[in-house]
Amino acid sequence: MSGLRSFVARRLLLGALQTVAVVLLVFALTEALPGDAAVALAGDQPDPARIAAIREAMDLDRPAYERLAGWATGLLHGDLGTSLTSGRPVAHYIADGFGPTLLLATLTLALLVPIGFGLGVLAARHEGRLVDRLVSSVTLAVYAVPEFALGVLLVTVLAIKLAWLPPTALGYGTDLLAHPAALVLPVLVLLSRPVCSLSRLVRAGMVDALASPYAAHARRYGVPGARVRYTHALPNALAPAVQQLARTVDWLLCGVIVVEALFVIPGLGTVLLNAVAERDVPVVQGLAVVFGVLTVVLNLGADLVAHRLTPRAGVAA
Amino acid sequence: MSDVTDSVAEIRDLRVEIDGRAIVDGVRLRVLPGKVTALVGASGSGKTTTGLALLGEYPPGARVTGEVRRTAHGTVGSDGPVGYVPQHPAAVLNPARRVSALLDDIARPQVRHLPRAQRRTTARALVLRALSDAQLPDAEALLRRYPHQLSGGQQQRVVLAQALLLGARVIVADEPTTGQDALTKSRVVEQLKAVAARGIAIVLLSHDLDVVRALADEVLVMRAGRVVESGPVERLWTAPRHEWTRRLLDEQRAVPQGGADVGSGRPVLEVRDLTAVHDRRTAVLHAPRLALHAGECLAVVGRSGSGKTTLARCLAGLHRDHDGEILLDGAPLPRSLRRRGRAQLAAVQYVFQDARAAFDEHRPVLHQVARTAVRLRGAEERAATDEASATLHRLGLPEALAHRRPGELSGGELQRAALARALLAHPRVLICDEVTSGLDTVTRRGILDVLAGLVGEAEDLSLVLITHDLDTARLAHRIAVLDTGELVEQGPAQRVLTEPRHPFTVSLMETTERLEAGTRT
Amino acid sequence: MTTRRRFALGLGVIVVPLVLALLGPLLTGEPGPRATSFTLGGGHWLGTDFVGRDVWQQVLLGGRTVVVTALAATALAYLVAVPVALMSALTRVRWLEELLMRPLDVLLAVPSLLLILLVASVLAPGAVGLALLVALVNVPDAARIVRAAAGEAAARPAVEALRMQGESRWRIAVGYVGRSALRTLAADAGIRLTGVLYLVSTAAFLGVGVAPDAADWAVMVDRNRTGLFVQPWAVVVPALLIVALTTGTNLLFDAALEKNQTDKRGRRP
Amino acid sequence: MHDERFPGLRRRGFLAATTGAAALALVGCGGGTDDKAAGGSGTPKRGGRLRAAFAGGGASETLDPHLANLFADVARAKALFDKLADYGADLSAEPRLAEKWEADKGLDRWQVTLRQATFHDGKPVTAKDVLYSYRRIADPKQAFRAKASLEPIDLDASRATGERSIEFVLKRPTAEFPNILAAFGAYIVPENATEFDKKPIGSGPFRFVSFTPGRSAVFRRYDDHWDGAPLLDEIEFVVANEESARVNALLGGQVEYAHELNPTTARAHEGKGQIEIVRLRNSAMQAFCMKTDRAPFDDKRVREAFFLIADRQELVDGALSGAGEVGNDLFGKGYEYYAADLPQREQDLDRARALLKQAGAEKLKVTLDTSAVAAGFTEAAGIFRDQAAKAGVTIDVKMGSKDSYWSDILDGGTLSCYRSGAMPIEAHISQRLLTDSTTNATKWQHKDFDALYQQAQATRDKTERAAVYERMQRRLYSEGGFLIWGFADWIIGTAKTVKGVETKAPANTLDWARFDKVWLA
Repeated sequence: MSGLRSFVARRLLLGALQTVAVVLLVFALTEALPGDAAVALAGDQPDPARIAAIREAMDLDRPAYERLAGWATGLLHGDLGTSLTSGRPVAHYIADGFGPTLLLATLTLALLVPIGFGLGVLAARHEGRLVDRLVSSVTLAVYAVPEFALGVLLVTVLAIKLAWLPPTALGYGTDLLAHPAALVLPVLVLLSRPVCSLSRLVRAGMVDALASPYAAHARRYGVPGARVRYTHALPNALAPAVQQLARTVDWLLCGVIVVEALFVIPGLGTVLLNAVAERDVPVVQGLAVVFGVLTVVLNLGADLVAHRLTPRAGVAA
Repeated sequence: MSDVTDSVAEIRDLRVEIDGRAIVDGVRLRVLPGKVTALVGASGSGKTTTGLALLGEYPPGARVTGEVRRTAHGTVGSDGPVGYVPQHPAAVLNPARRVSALLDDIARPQVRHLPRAQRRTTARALVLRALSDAQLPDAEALLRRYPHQLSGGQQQRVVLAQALLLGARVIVADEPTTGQDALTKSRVVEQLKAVAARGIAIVLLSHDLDVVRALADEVLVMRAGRVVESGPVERLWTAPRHEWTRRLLDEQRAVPQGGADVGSGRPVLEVRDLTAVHDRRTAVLHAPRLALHAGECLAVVGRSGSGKTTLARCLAGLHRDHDGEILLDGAPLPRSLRRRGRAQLAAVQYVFQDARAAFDEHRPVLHQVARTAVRLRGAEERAATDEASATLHRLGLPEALAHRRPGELSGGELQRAALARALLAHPRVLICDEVTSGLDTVTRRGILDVLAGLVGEAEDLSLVLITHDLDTARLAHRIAVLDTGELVEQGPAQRVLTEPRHPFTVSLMETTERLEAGTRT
Repeated sequence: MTTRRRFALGLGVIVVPLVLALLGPLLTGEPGPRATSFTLGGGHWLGTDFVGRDVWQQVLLGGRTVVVTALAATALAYLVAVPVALMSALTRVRWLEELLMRPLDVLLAVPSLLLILLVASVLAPGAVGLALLVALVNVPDAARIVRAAAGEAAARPAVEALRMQGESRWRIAVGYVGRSALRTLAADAGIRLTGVLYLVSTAAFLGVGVAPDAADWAVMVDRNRTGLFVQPWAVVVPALLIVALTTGTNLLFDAALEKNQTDKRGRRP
Repeated sequence: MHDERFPGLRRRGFLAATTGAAALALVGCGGGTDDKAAGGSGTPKRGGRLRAAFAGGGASETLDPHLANLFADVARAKALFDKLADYGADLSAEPRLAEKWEADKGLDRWQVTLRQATFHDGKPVTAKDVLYSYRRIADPKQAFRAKASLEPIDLDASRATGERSIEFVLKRPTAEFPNILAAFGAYIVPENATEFDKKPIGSGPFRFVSFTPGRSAVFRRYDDHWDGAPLLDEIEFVVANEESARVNALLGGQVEYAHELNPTTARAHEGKGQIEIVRLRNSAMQAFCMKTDRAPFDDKRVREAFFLIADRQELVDGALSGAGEVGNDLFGKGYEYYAADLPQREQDLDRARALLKQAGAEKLKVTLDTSAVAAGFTEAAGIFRDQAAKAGVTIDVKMGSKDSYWSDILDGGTLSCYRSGAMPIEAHISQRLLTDSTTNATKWQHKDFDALYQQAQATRDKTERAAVYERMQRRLYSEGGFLIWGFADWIIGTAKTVKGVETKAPANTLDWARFDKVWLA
């Protein structure tokens, strides 16, 4: 177990370094962007004197490294800084955006896992037969459809033509849970691609696992089929699926901008999009930290689960 | 009691066909409780197919005719459970689940009639009893482990425990001793005997005749899907009727003896104060001094995990993490293969245990063999191919096979090709790491003959044989014995084999002899 | 049999978009005069697009960039990922392996959303920029997958045997390890190409990619979607072509891999 | 890989207008189709809550009226606050909080009298509040948008002459002083107000209830508003940056008013009975901007050739999807002082080629800067590229970053896409076409032209002033830097129950996005 603990410690250290690298990279990229917050704020009235005044008000006339250093010092004290554009704390931005994002991610995940695994196992069980072909083809086709196209299609049919569901979550911004119907379409769109990739992965793993000697052995000794599938074969098909799941969660938390825009859900993706457009560097940086940490933690979690599932594979940092 | 009720399983006129080719044909077999029935034969003789037929399992796409009958607790008609201990027990243990997982599932139906509250504890008790019947101590802790945390022997016993828990009246054991050293083998034999003593019928599939002799009551000799001879083990050994049986037994007995002691003069290869470590920490091998003379054959003997493979890999430059020196003609060899020059590479060659894994599956064997001459001796492509072809032929691999890819060759054929590949370097020292383990008797004999020939014919070729098998060690001029990483004894083969000094060598010798003698208690 | 049928199906699905993409530009003449945007009729049998051009002509012209960009991006991603993966799989030098793989981990930890947003704003938009960006996003993942496959091959005794034979690193890396990873690579390439096509086709959202009014299926889908209710063909036709292209690609790869597998299974005695 | 893409960033509606921001829809211009959405049917009814969807600014949004930057900001500011004047239907300044204004002889001192109005907390609106608001805007340490508009006022010399009367002292004669009072963002806030997001207090028709930046703002009717209480009980502004989301929300009954729709959306739903489409004519001038101070556009023959290259109808049909009118290279079609009798310019490629030849610019190559910053930009660039090709001019379309586009094209490049919201012609000239204009994107710097402007500002008589404006416009028509090819409609969608939406007010005028006269049937 101490091996595992040192592995986790090493990975966390590495994750911290990764996050720092991400922040530096993001800072460099935002500096490389054409225009700054002042120019973005000036918009279609780029009066040079006004831009200069805004720049001074935002402290943008200080050199880049000084601003970065100042921001980093704040971060060490747990202060993510304040927005250039509004002067509000970055932490508020993130906290506000995180709620809807988390809600969507949770709901999607809650449906993704049973559907993805269920379809995968179903297809693997009927490998080569009609059900398998059907599941495989449909998931393949859906996988190829861009989200926005699917979103537009679903809204047009289910919300506008049939009026079964509200087309957007407009105006529910703060209280999405109170309007569950508004969440159906976004979650459907979010589910579409992950379900396909997950079920394909699970199918592949299950096909191998079901054909393995240990599955045959369990069957030989009279263990019922469902039990063989779910308790003996599935754990072996799980490791790649868990990695995929981690990446899906990462994506769900760090950027589902199409869905947010299409259904007017004010999550983190929207915050990021606006911050980049406004060149609101502290907000972008704050999000980079949050996203970086999330990614590191999720990957670590996935690796630990995978390690637990495939104990043979040595722990590799 | 009549014969019919007596047998717990029976096969009649079994014929299994794949794509019109019969892989088992007309096999009859009766399995009696408490008796060990052995199916003997080379690989591909149909042993495993027959054994699996008892389990009601056939290869995919097979056409099956004939009858397979299993009896549950003496009642005719209903099929009784049959246990299976495969050659590689690890393969049937689920790598992602704890040992307890399948055992619990097997026990579950047996406690179904009980009230819910008692089921769990009763099932656990059944599992524990099965484990102790399979001679697995400390069962509670064991149940929480994953298969990869168990030793090979423990894995085998866990699989056996599964069969016992199932209440199997017949257990099919497929090559349970292949690739094991003498001590392990004898333990497996004891174990199976104990199982048989419980009144369970055992069907032993093996090409290891020592083990068959030690265990079996009845023996069926198979060849190309047919049973060529059957009968009680004693009769078969003393008076084999079929020519094939005789050949099998002869291969087993005739062990070529190495030539006279040639170890004199300056050693070709010398090891000084070698300490090898794994993971930069754990020392796994310590060899203060070991020398190999020109034309000499040295056998390094030890059980699995004794460090003999590490020693070989150090010599070959495949294991870098070691201290001490390895001298070739008095000059130190670089530790890493990368640092060794062409001449040094050519001088020390290594043949791998798993020949299939050591070949590139995408290219023809001949081409791969020839590369050695091209790379290490700068030979022309053309000349190299000719030489490779000749060498392969000399080692008994026909031209036609040489042009195929590794996937289309058998294990024995590939091992010959691997030897040829190493020989094309014109090495001074050839290290053979367990090259015969995992091969059936006939094939193994062939390889050993090739090795014996090498020792004889090439004056300046020295051989290092890494083996757990004293049979193979008999080929050598000198024997070094390794136990848990320590070099415990070395000396002329004759002397070590006849009057071993170290207690470990003694016990190794004794078990081997006991197995060979087929002593039965 | 079913494999062959799937092959045929894949071929059938992919052939329409592929032929249109590759031969389309040869089949069309000079652009005619513009009509009002999003109208049907008037000699435009698929109607007009968002700036009043003939949709059919745009469809004929618009495949090449999508296909070429997607292929180039996939190739580019592997061009970087494969050498890095092979080197790190074969090197015994720990720090070199770290040096090769860690930067990719960092890239992996940058949320791709952020990366795309920022790089899209920094890079001049254009097919080259798009291919580069899409390749960049794909490199870490591709490298990891190839690394895993190559690592497995590199751990086999065959590599040591090749070393014993004095083979050059190059030959071991490419001739053996690379070759062994090929199957995984092919399987990955099928999925990746779908992903890349998807990325390329949705990159129009970002304003990266080809010029905003370029004849390009992906751009067409995005730019014409405002007219979905008035003139659906301008969206539906290119969208279907893209879906057909990706689905067909995957069916083909699936079938090819399956064939490969059965071949192998059949050969083993 | 998961994919994260987002619908283009063409979501934020910057007020296309620069400072002034209101435009008069030309009375009588625009088809009769507009009228049916107007408040005609039925008697106004009180009550109800209207939800209006706008593109917004995300979490950085604020209710500080002086920071208003986006259409959504202005709509909210307009509901909570009042200006002294605002642009009426004829684009002249219409009194709001100011009851009347009067200039002295020299046109550089103006007396303004406030009407009796109260803030939401019941305090009266006084001269002090006005001076505080204007001084806050003009604060040199801040960068409020309206600062440039208020520049002519000498705020240090201006003073309150009574509770509700102010004397404004100007730095120079300004005949169009009321335009300043109507300037974009020149809202009156209570004296010493600095914090607007918690509980802002204004004198507008609605009072604050709640505000979540980037999501929604809820305001309630202010019964004591000087212009009469609104008919609605409550108004909620919600933010949806994607046009399709606004349309869908409207169709799905989630909002009753959707601001800024695409022409194609309008065409899809116009007359279908599900929703009402309101087109605000002449709202956004569409142009190409030529830099007159550098090659090739420093030659007025080249500029004229470009005027003649443009097929304006094709641009309107293609880039605006037909939702607009062709332009005649002059700003402010239909506004006060517009030179309407100049002949409509048509495409004339032969003459254009001849002019280019004269100018020695035959195989001309120009880079056209564009960006997805405004609807129709990239489309217009592509269409114009094709048109220019017919006259032998090669145009290379260059996509720029949308976030810094306006700043990039102010001084850089030679040819760019340009647009402007409605504003008085005088404001257009003073901000863009004078030597010291802050956003002179065509680099139109001519002393004689500046002098004409000064003359107009010093002319008290309206007819005489109009004559001066016409002279200026003639000059611009023949050799100016703006190729103004069209005026886009501003499109709004409403639910069928929404009545009283003004259909003739171009975007940025008083009656645009004005909800105090709107009611729900």
